[in-house]
Amino acid sequence: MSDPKWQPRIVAFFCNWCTYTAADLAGVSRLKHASNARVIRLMCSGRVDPQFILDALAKGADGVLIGGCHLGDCHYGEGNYKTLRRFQMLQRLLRDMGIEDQRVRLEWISASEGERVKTVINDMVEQIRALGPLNLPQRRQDWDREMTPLAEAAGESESAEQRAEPEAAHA
Amino acid sequence: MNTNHRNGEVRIGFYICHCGHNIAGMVDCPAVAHYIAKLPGVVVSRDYKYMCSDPGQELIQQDIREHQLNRVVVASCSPLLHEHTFRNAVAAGGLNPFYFQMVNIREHDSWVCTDRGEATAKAKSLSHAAVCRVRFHRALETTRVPIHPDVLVVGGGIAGIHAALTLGNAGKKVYLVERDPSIGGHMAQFDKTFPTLDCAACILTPKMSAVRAHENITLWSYSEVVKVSGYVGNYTVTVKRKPRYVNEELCVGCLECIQACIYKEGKFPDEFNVGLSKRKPIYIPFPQAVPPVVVIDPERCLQVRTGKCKKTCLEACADRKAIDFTQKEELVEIKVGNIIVATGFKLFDAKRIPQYGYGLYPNVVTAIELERLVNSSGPTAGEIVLRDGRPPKSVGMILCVGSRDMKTNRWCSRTCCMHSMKLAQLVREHTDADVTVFYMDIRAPGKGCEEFYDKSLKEGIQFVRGRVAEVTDWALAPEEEGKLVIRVEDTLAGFVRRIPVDMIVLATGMEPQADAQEVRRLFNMSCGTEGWFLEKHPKLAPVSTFTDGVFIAGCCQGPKDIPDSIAQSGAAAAEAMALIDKGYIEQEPNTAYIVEADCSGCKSCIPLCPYTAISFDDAKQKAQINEALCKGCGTCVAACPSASIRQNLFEDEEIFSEIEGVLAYV
Amino acid sequence: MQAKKQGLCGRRAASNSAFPWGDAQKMAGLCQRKVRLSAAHQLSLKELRGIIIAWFRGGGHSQRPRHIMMRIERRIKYEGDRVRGFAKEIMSVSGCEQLQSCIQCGTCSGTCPLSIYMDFSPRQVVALVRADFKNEVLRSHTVWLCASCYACTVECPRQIRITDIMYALKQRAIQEGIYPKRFPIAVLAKEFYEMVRRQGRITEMLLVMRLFLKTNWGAALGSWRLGLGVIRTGRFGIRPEHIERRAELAAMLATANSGDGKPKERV
Amino acid sequence: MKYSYFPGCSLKGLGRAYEESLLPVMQHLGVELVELDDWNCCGATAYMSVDETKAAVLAARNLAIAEKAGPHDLMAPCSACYLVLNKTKHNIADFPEINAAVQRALGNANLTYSGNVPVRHPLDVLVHDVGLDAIKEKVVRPLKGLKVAPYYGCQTVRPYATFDDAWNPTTMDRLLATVGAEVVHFPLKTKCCGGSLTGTVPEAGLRLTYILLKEAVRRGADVIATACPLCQFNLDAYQDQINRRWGPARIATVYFTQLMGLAFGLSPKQLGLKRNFVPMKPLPAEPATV
Repeated sequence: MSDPKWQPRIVAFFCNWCTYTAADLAGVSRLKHASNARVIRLMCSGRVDPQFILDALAKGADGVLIGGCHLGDCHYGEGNYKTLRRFQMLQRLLRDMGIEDQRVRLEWISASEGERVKTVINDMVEQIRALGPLNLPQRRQDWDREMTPLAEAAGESESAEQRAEPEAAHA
Repeated sequence: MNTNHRNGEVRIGFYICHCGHNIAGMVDCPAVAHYIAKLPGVVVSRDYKYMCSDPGQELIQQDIREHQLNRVVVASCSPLLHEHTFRNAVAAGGLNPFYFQMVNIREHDSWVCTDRGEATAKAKSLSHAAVCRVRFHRALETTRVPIHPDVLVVGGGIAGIHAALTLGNAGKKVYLVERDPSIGGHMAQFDKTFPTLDCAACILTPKMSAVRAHENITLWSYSEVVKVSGYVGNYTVTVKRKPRYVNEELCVGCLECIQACIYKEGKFPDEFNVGLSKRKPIYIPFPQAVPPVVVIDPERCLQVRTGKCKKTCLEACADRKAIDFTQKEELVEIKVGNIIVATGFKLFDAKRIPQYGYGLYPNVVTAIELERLVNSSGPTAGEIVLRDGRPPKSVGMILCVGSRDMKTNRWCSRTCCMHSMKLAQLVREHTDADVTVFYMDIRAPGKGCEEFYDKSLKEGIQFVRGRVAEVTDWALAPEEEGKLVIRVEDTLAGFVRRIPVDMIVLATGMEPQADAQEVRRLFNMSCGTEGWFLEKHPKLAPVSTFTDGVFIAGCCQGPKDIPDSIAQSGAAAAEAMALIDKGYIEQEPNTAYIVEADCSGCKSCIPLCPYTAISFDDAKQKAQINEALCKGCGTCVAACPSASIRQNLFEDEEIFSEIEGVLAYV
Repeated sequence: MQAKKQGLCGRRAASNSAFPWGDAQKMAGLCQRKVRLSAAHQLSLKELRGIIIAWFRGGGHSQRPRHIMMRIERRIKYEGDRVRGFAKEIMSVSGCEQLQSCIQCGTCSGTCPLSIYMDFSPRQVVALVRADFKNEVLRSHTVWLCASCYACTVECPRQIRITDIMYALKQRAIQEGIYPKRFPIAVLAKEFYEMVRRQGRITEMLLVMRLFLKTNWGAALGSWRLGLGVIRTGRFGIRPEHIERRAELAAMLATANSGDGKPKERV
Repeated sequence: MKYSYFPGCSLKGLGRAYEESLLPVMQHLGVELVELDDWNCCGATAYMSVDETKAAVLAARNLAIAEKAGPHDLMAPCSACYLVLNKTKHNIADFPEINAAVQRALGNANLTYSGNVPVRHPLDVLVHDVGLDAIKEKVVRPLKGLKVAPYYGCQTVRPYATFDDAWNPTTMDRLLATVGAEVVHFPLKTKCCGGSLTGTVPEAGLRLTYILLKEAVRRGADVIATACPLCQFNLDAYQDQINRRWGPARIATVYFTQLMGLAFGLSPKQLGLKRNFVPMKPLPAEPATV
């Protein structure tokens, strides 16, 4: 289906207090796992702007993982509830765009759950491997290529109409 | 301060740390340095054995000077470990410390990867991201917040007592809050302590009295913390003071009211004697209780429950008027700068392992029950007897009951081996019973503990290595008639044995308190998967939590013995004092701020802030952020529809460039 | 003790290392000549004589010689005695993964109702498997005494499925053909297997009869009373039970055979 | 209430009294049992000793047939069958390689199995689905004064059963108490009876049976109630041999369903009680009817 050398590329946004620490713990405990996730540290999962996720996908990520404290355990009280709300809305949007649910994942991982970091990342890598590359940048180019002549044609007919209009008005 | 802004040009220095073999063993560090060197803006790119060492830090400083660097990126361990170190190094080099970015290629990369190629690729990608990000960094200043000098200690066991005394002796004001009517905790129930066999009461009660007498310690027993708000240096705590129906100031502990109670005999299980004796509705937890004040059990007292009692206790108290049935629950609010949580543990319920017959066979007891039996002020005045009053001729002690067992608790409770050996010696001292200890592994690593094990062996205590399979009362051999029979594989001898005994003692393990989760939420701490409170770092910050200004001590952090609990509570007190004596804390400048020109005044950010740091300026029709209140979570930043809220250290362009960076390397 | 184990438990000692105390040379010769009573009961002539004498003296069922022969045996194990990869092989069987986390506490042996008859206790079997002592484990009769009561599996504090490990070992012993040929438990398993494979169902009385035929005529005769009882209580069903769609079952089992790539048809 | 019914080989053979009592009792309670079409042997313990994949396939055929039969739970009264069917269900769910082998084999016979057949024990069904109150209503002849030792055996409650505790199960206790019997405290209720070892290694197997019998007698029981055909056979048929070896320990062993049937007023003959080696004594204070 795809290049055998292809590896899923996952951008992960981890909150400083729980999931980032859990990922550190996974390291300290030498819990080997797939190397595909690239972690970006934020203070709270509440800082995850949906734009970050869309941007990551647009720039070539095959999946995005968001990690925060368990509900009720947020270092800042309830930042993760806000994340959850945004996430659910975003997922609807992504579904409409034809992006599979498994590609964007929200996980609650507390500071002590190093093991869970390992299983979640491994699991996600496998799922995305099964889905294949998302390849949005390439697809966008394809869309652009399809769209450009259409747009041009539309533009031409529009200008033709515009040209025609005054005459009609006069008529 | 030199900002090295030559015409606004960004000059980045990149350093990758080998961390000895830790990183270099899995990541090709020179290759990463080579790759980063070619990125735009990178002036120096080096790999070095130990970046955190003095020469490593000097290398950065030297390069800042020589190459006029104005940005620094270090790829090494977790920023939670060394971000501070390198920021200081950058500052010492004459640059604002926030022109620095750290890349975690040890915990997140070399330690979790199995393939050198993949690990190197990941290091390149993460470093690339940092190099992209750092060019957007700006000079920032930290702010200082003053610290309230008072401390709250939660839990009046030996750990809490010691922490309170340490702080009090250093002249700090301490509130010690204990849920039970008396402080003392589990240690007060013990008879002797291992491995020295000194009397627990003799060493504990002086400390308890000292707490009561201490001018700097406010002791609130029979009270609970119900609400905590604020942050390090400035916590506001609400304490619920339960009515004990006895005025603590007026009661002198004469106990005449107990004599006078209309219940002529004790009727209700005595908590202190773990139900082995009975108490009245008005009682004193134990003779040395602190405060030495009686308490009325509201669920048992006729007057409190029905209001229809002759109130003989009131008569006995007479003029002192210490008994007060009108007492109501009280909420008190206090301000403290630091909190030490020392809420302790609970014992495993032996009924959860029905094979051992606890609750079914009367002569199966727990270690704490035996502890009360052997204590001279206990229910049998120090006589070790079976339920029918006979002295036991043989005693079996089963270790690891509710410890090292995946079906119940998987951890080792650490103290049961020593505790059981201590009890075994006490049984030998008090009776002429044969004692057999059934163990999986004897763990006696503490000071003097191995010697204690040796002493137990020499005193003729039998040790059988094997986890007991079951305790039954059915006999297969004549000598088993009327006895409890232990079936166990003697793993060292290599066969299954049936051993009849009169009494069985279960060394029940330690568990997190039943309400550990609520307490954890109250103080904004984390729990490990087992439910023990989680320390910030298992080695380097063993009494700190992820919430600054909240410290943990004693068994609430994990099972430990008395010396370890005391050591920890001393450490927690010292950590609190370090903050108090510094007088202020430096806040990470990761606060949010508003670009007023862009703010549309939609107010969507205002309800999002958990610290009410955002307000609305009606005159300007713009939102405002009080940076002193902002804790930097960034939730409002993500929510602002006009992107007018921004966050220091986590600016949108910084994160977008980081995303671009991690995806740049294929 | 040692002699009893040697004789009655059927664990073969390296014969050149077995010496009786006393007339060493002569006895060494005798010990080499084993009399095969059954695979489970390998006795030296001397032991056999002891049993016969004991029997006539009124020893009854005990089957033990009166005097205890003290034989010494080389107990050391060399690295060459291990079969590398055996532990890994067993751990790869579904349900046996937990084997590694055994802490040798002995709960399995303590709960096992049959451990009192075993040459190696279940705990020791786990230790032997983990250390790759394949020959010792498969020759042990512990696995054949397991009655699948699952007490060990339920009680194990490390949640090791010991019963499943026993099954895995039984399978391997049968595959390798090192189970005692006339040991009735293994034979029962095989006969049961065959009957189900052919008929789809078990007819208990036929199974029992086949078992006796293959193992022990004497036992069949000794159980006449039991047999009569079964007939008397109307539980005797000699009509062979079978399912209707035997071909369907055969096809299914054949698939299971070829599918997983493991050699299975050595039974 | 309707259930698929998997009798198993024993209930057609040595344990036929179990079926003979189970069916009328269930009918009496309005529980409909539909025998599984062309069921095959579950494989028992022996099959797993030879080949685990085939053992799984063998049992899975029954599960697949049950799934085809409709959305009813599958009742397996024999505890070996109950265990093996449950174990197979778990193994198929837990281990992809077993699932793959099973699906391939089932496919060969145009069968499918998606994992949706709950396997239930009659004790579970009676206590949790039918309910003790409904059972109590049907009792016409309470077993007053009859002391029963409830004996569950190994495989009814271990290791997959979720309907009762593995160490101290109580469903049968409660059931028997509901029909008026006096349940004696029997701590050996889940100890092994020796299983097939009574036949293959009698000195080991029979001793276990003996301990059970002796302890039941010692605790004053009139009768042992079982839920497993093999347990019943071991406890019942070998008493001669046991008594010769270790001394007297004579007590009748019956199926719990037989006791329920008696309480419902069904005749001993109808319930297969005549099939016992050691006959059950007439109910106390019961005029010798029937």
